[in-house]
Formats: sequence, structure tokens, C-alpha cells
Amino acid sequence: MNLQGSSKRGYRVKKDERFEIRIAGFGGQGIVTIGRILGEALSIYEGKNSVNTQSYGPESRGGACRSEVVISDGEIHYPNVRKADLFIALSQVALDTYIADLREGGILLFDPDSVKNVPDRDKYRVYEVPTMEIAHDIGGVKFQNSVALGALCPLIDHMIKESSLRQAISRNVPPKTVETNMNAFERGMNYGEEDRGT
Amino acid sequence: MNKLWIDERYCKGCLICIDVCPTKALAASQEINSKGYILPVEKDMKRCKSCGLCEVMCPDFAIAIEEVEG
Amino acid sequence: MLKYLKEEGPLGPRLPLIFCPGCGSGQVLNYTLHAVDKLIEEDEVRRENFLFISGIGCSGRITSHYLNFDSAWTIHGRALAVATGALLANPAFKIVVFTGDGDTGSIGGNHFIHACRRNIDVTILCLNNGLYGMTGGQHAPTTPLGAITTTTPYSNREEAFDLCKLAEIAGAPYVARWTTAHPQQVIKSIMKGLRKKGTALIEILSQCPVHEKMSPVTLLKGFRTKTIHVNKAKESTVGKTFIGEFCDLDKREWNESYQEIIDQFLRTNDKIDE
Amino acid sequence: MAKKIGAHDGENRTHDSYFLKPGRYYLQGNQACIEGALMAGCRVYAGYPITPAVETMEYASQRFPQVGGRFIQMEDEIASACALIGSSWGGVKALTATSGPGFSLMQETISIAVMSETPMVIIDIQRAGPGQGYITASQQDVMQARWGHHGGGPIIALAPSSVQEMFDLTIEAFNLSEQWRTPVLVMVEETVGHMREPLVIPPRDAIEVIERKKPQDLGIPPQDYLPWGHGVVAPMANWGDGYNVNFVALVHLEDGNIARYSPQANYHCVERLQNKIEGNVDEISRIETKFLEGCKHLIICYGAVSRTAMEAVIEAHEGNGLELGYIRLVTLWPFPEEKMRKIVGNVDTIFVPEMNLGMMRHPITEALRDRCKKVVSIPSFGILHSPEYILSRIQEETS
Repeated sequence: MNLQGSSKRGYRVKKDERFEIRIAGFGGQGIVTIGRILGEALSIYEGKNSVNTQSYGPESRGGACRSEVVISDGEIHYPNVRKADLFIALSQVALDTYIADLREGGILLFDPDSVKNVPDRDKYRVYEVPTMEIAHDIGGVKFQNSVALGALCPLIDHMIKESSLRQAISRNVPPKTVETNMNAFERGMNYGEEDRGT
Repeated sequence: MNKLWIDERYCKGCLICIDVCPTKALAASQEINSKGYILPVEKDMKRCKSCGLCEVMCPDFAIAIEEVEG
Repeated sequence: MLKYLKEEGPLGPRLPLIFCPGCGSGQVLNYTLHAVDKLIEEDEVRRENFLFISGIGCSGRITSHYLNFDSAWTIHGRALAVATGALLANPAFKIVVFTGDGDTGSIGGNHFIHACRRNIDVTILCLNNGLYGMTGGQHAPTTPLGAITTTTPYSNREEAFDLCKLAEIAGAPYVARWTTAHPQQVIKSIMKGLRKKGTALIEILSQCPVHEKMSPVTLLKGFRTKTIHVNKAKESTVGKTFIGEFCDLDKREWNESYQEIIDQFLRTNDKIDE
Repeated sequence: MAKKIGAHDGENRTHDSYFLKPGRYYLQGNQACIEGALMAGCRVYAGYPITPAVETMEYASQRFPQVGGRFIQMEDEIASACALIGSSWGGVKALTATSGPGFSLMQETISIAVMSETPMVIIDIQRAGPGQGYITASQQDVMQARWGHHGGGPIIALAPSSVQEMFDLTIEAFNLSEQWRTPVLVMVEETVGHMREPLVIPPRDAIEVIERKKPQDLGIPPQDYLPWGHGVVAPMANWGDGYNVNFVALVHLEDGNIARYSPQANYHCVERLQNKIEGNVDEISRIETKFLEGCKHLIICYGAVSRTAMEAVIEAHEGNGLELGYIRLVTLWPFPEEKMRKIVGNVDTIFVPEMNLGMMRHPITEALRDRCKKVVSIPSFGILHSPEYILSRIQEETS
């Protein structure tokens, strides 16, 4: 803990900067995998400190599912998101549940096929990527997480290089599916190259 | 000709009903619904013999056949 | 069969079922309700007499909050002990126990063999998917030798139980095995179990598409091709699982026998009290 | 995937080549404790699946055989705990991990292990209870850890609050269990169990690993050996060492004789066990403190909640300069009462945020009642406190 700020007792304390990401949807969309890959890419290949937590119900399919990554150059005490800087919503229920935690001006990435309405969307920087449709195109919903990571990559390239994400993906997916996942990653990243949304 | 009834709230697109139908009266739909499931649709309901196997073997109580005369 | 399910609760919907798409648990519930519906119709069994008890695991979730019947969602492996207690309170209960191969064959093993030995009046539906579904695909006592699971990454080195043989040897008078791809046979066996006084074990091979990483349709096809009816099992049956009824005896049920002890205190001419 | 992590790099395959090389990793709490156990010399894992502890089992099933250890999935938690007794007396350090419901099933065996002074480590990844409860986090087993096993014998229980501590404190747990010949419990929340964070693995030879004292090492021949004698912590002969050890968990004298029972023998036996642990509380226990000097109020916490508490304390100091001291219990049991009394001056209010309805607040209140006006419990139900929640409760109580 770097003691820089000041307080009456003379403890000079300053909080470390945090960047908070939340990913939410339902069980089976690879939400937990997205969080794990992001956390690993940041911590191992970018040398940053990152805490990845997850919360889901007992259902392994269908139930609500949430994964979070808190990133900092310094120490991370409270491990969960307090005010998200970036929110990936892969279902309408997820968006309705957590939109209030996204700070104004924060980045909102969602799948327009499953998220139909976004209340006061002009408060956020909105990006729409049909991750489920692209995943189905490539080979099934289990590639949706790599599509989402691809779509995410250009939005946080100030923190994480594309190569770090690729390496983390290849280490965290079954060996036989690495190629398809990479394909999914590219499709997500290059989606709508022309209009990256507002 | 009988009518197919699917409850989209409960159906999870496992498509068992299509497979067990002895006369192949059902088929998979082309689109994905908002939950990411592909639901069964009518293919040729003239073949439906009201045997009820689709109803018995549905894991989610989401299918029924409405018997219609003629 | 929706009439037997609580679609809506005071605080909102209870359906859809929690099970993954194409899970066998939903089908076994469907078959059970068909059997119960027939008993209510044909044998005029009153609904209040039915009691559904389950342990923990995917099979345990069947009673969690869907049924328009008395039910109990109890502790992992202990459903049969709870059922025994229920029968002590009211021997007339028609009890169906939903349990799994881990729930009954592993943590519940001791209660399983004692229930069969005592011959208590219960119909045990053991959904056997050969793994632990709820916790993420670990191996179970019914996992085949050599299988790869999340706790046998280098192949399973333990022989599997044959739960039907176990029940037979422990004394259960009615033992049968079917699969979720044999709906009519399962329904008939459940009715037989509920009509018969004593322990009825009905093992039902049930698919787990998520952890077996295959579609429900493929798995159900597998149940048809990889099993053979015990009566037809003459030619080469290597590698095929026997299904059918393995034993169907008449044995005095525990409460029937115990009732004699209770009744002896009503017979005035015997000299019990000296 | 673990196979890639553990894979040896080129030289001939020995079990040792499968140990993690020194460096920075990104593991889940449930995995880090397994790496810690292996580094501490643990070579048997016996467990049973239960959410949220199942990842420890899955990871153990991959890693133990790689380093020449053995993993088994037992038929239930009672069997798992009993297997630990067998492995430990068979001479091998043994581990299991479970959650609330399984922890309850293990209590009888823990009591047997306390009485027979059996070194073993049990990790409890706590979930919301009671009963089936839910699979989210809690700290609702911390009193069961102390008083759950029948007979009231003492116990050691640690509370990690990070992935690094899941590694470090599991090693410490094995060292304490070997050094003091006792079961050691590691009380974790699902939050820390499922959390992923960077983990620094030190070189193996830099890690202190304590082995149980053996009669052979102390030159005590079988005929003179007292299985529960020769000092506060008796040297431990294992099965197969040629000492004809008769494991008993009845009241016994130092020579293991259970025939000459007497109330005095019972008192002596239990008193000796009590002094062994509670009598060495200062050496066994560890606490972490910050901002104590001259603080007006004080937060005392443990485990995952300490992460929120530290965030709140920093914010308090950064903001309106509220003088808020911070103490984290790294050891829950034996409760370090004297240590606390030495470092805590007079404060206005002591806040005890816990993911339960208030449990550790009781020994804390007993220890520091005369050092404060009041002890305020800040409960939470199945979820980690947020910094806002703790700060708002503090504002209410202190404004």
C-alpha cells in the first residue's frame, strides 16, 4: 500500500487507481472464461495486478452469471466492482440487473440479438456486437466468449495488447478448439470495422 | 390436422421431441430465440397421429399437441 | 402433466425447471407424474398420500419447488432415512424417492442397502448419469472404468457399482433398470413399484448433455443401442447394459411386519403383560 | 489448464520436475492452496465434491499424481476425514477441502484427531447456511471450527484473505499441524476460494517445511516409546516404523494405555491437550495491524472481509481523516487475547464486520470489553460487505 495522501494522524494515504470490468449473462455463455482470460492476460502478460471474481447460481446452464475483473497498477483491496468502467452484457436480464453500476461515460458492449432495449444509452459509450450470432456461425455458443474478447480488445488496447489476449485464450481453451477460438476472436475484433458504434 | 403448441417460456431447444416423433411431423426452426435456443416447429402436421410421445418425453413440459378434427 | 406442477408461486413463476437443456431429470419427473396420474385415476389413490423425497444433486432438484404434492428436498444421500421416518409416522404414504447415482451409490450407500434390507415401502428412482452433474462433472461410483472426468483426468481406475445387483442382494423385492429413452417401461415400473408393498429400486440411465459433451438426441439414441433387455440377452451381450426387471418378489414390508408387534397389545386373550 | 502449468520443461521427468517453478502465476484460491500443500510435503488428498470447494479436488486430482502423490474421491466427507487419519498415521501429510455441510460431517473425525493428536489439514470453503443455504460466501462456520468437534478439545484455525495467502497459509497450516501434532483448519470464504489473483511462487528450498518429530530421530527405541509422552508435543511414530503403535482416541495416558481409566487421567489428558495449543497461543497466532497508533475507533476483521475493511479504512483516512485503526486476525483459533490486549489502547468503538450474524465478536468483546465503550457487529448475509456498507455503519455509530 503506497502511503501518499495525508490525514490528521499524519498517515499519508492515497488510494490506488482502479479500472473495473463486469461481464454478465447466463450460464453457458463462457462468462467466467472471459473474466479468467482477461485477468490472466493482464496479470501474466501485462504485469498488472488484477482480481477476477465470479458469481453464479447452481445452474450450469441458463441461470444468471456474472464475472468481474478489477485492474490496478498498485494493490487491490476490495475485490469486486464498485462502479464499473466497462460492462459487457450478453443478456437482457443481465443488462437490466447491472446497468445502474456502470459509471456515466463508461463503455457498454452488448449483444443486440439478446439485449433489445438499453435505458438512457446516451450516458455510455455503446458498442453492439452480435456475439451469439457470430459464435453460432463459427461453431456454437461455446465460442461466444472469444468473440466477446475480440470485440473488447480495441476498447481496452491502452491496457492490454492483442497478443496478450491471444496467448491467454490459447492457454485457457481446450487444445483442439484453439484455432476456432482464435477465428472467433478475430471475427469479434473486426466486426463492423467500419462503424464501431457511437 | 393437429396443431403444435410450444411454450417458449419453458422450452430449452433440446429437440428431443423432433427425434422421438415416430412420423417426423416436427422440425427445428431456423432462427435462434432471445435466449439462444432453437425451438421445434411444425413440419407436416398431417403426419401427426396424436401418439403423445413428444409430450411424454419432453424434459420441460413445454410441448403439447392440440387435437383438431378433419 | 402441468396440472401437477406449480407453474406460479405467490412470489412469481417457478418454471422453467432448473435443469440444463435435454437433461434426463425433467423426463423422469414427466414419467413419474404420468404414473402417479394413472394411480390416482385407476387405483383412486388420494393425492395427499403421495410423498416425494429427494436428496442433493441434479436429481435432488426435482422436488425443490415445482410439485403440487407433499415433498421434501433433504440432505445429500439421506433421502431414504427421511423416507423411513415418514413411513414410521404413516405407513400408508406412497413414497417416491428421487436420487442420483452419487446421491445413492456414494454418500447414501449405507442408507440405500439398509432400506433394501429392511424392505421399507418406498419406490426409489435412481437417476444414473454416471457422474456428479450439479458440482461439475466429477466421477461417481457408477463411472465406467477408464472414463475421463474432472476428478479422473488420467482415467478412472475404479470399477463401477451395479446398483441393481446391490439392491437385489441387499434384499429389495423389486429391482428394475430402464433408461430415459424407454418412457412407457419406466412409467409401468413406477406404477408397479408404487403398487407393490416394499422397496422398489428403479435405476434409470439418464443423460447429462453438458458434462458428456453430447447432444441429448445422441445420448438418447445411445441408450437404445447400448442396452439390451435382460430376457433377450442371449447372443453376444458383451458391452451392453442389461435393462428390464431383474427381480419381482413378494416380501413382507417392514411396517406390515412391525404392525403385528403393535397389534399384539390389542389381543386381550394373550398373556403378554405378565 | 494445470497440465500446461505443471508440465516439466525438458529435463528427464522426475516427480520433482512437476513442481511449479519460482515465478508469478495467476491461479484461483482453490488451486493455490493445493500448490501450497504440495510444497509443504502433502502427498495425499482425499475429498468429496461440494460447491464451492470442488475446484480444489479437480486441481488436486491433476497435480498430486504428477508429483508422486495420491488423490482419491471418497464416498462422502466422513470417509474423507477418516482417510486423512489413516494417511497421517501411515506417515504421509494429508489434506481435504470441503464446505459447511461437509465440515459438519467431519466433526466427529476432527475430534478423534484432536484427541489422538493427529496432524492433518482441513480447508473449509464456507458457503451461506444454515442447512442447504446457498453457494455464495460466508464466515458462518468459524464457531463450529472451535466448538463443532465434541469434547471441546483445542484447535488451530487460520483465515486467509488472498490467493497468495491460500498458498502461504496452507503451508503454515501443515507446518503448525506437524509442529503441534494437531488438526489445523483453514477457514476460507467462497469469495477467496473462487477469486483469481497473481500468485508469487518462491523457490522450493526457500520454503520452510516442518516435519513431525519422530522417536527414531530422538533416539527413543520402541520399548521406551510413549506415543503421547516425552514432552508437550510428543514425537510421533507412524505405522510401519516398527514401533507397534496402537492408535487410540479414548482417554489415555502417555503410554496409550486406556485400561487404567480414572477421572484424573481424563483431566490430565484433556488438560495437556489444552495447554499444548492454548498455552502456546502467542507463538501459534498471528495478527496484522495498521493505523493503530492513537486511533479513535477500530475495525477488527478476518478473511475476505479484511479486503473491504482495508478499502474502507483507506477511504476514511483519505476523506475526512476519521482515525480508524485496523486489525486483521490471521489466526482465529487459538484466539490471541493477550496479544490483542497488549496492542489495543482505549478506543471509542470497535467494529467487527463479519459475513455472519456476529460470531468472532464474542471472543473480541470478552478480550477488549474494558478498552472501548461498545463493540458493534456489522453483519452480512451470503455476500461480501461493500466498502460503502461498512463506512455508512461507521458514520451512523460515530456521528
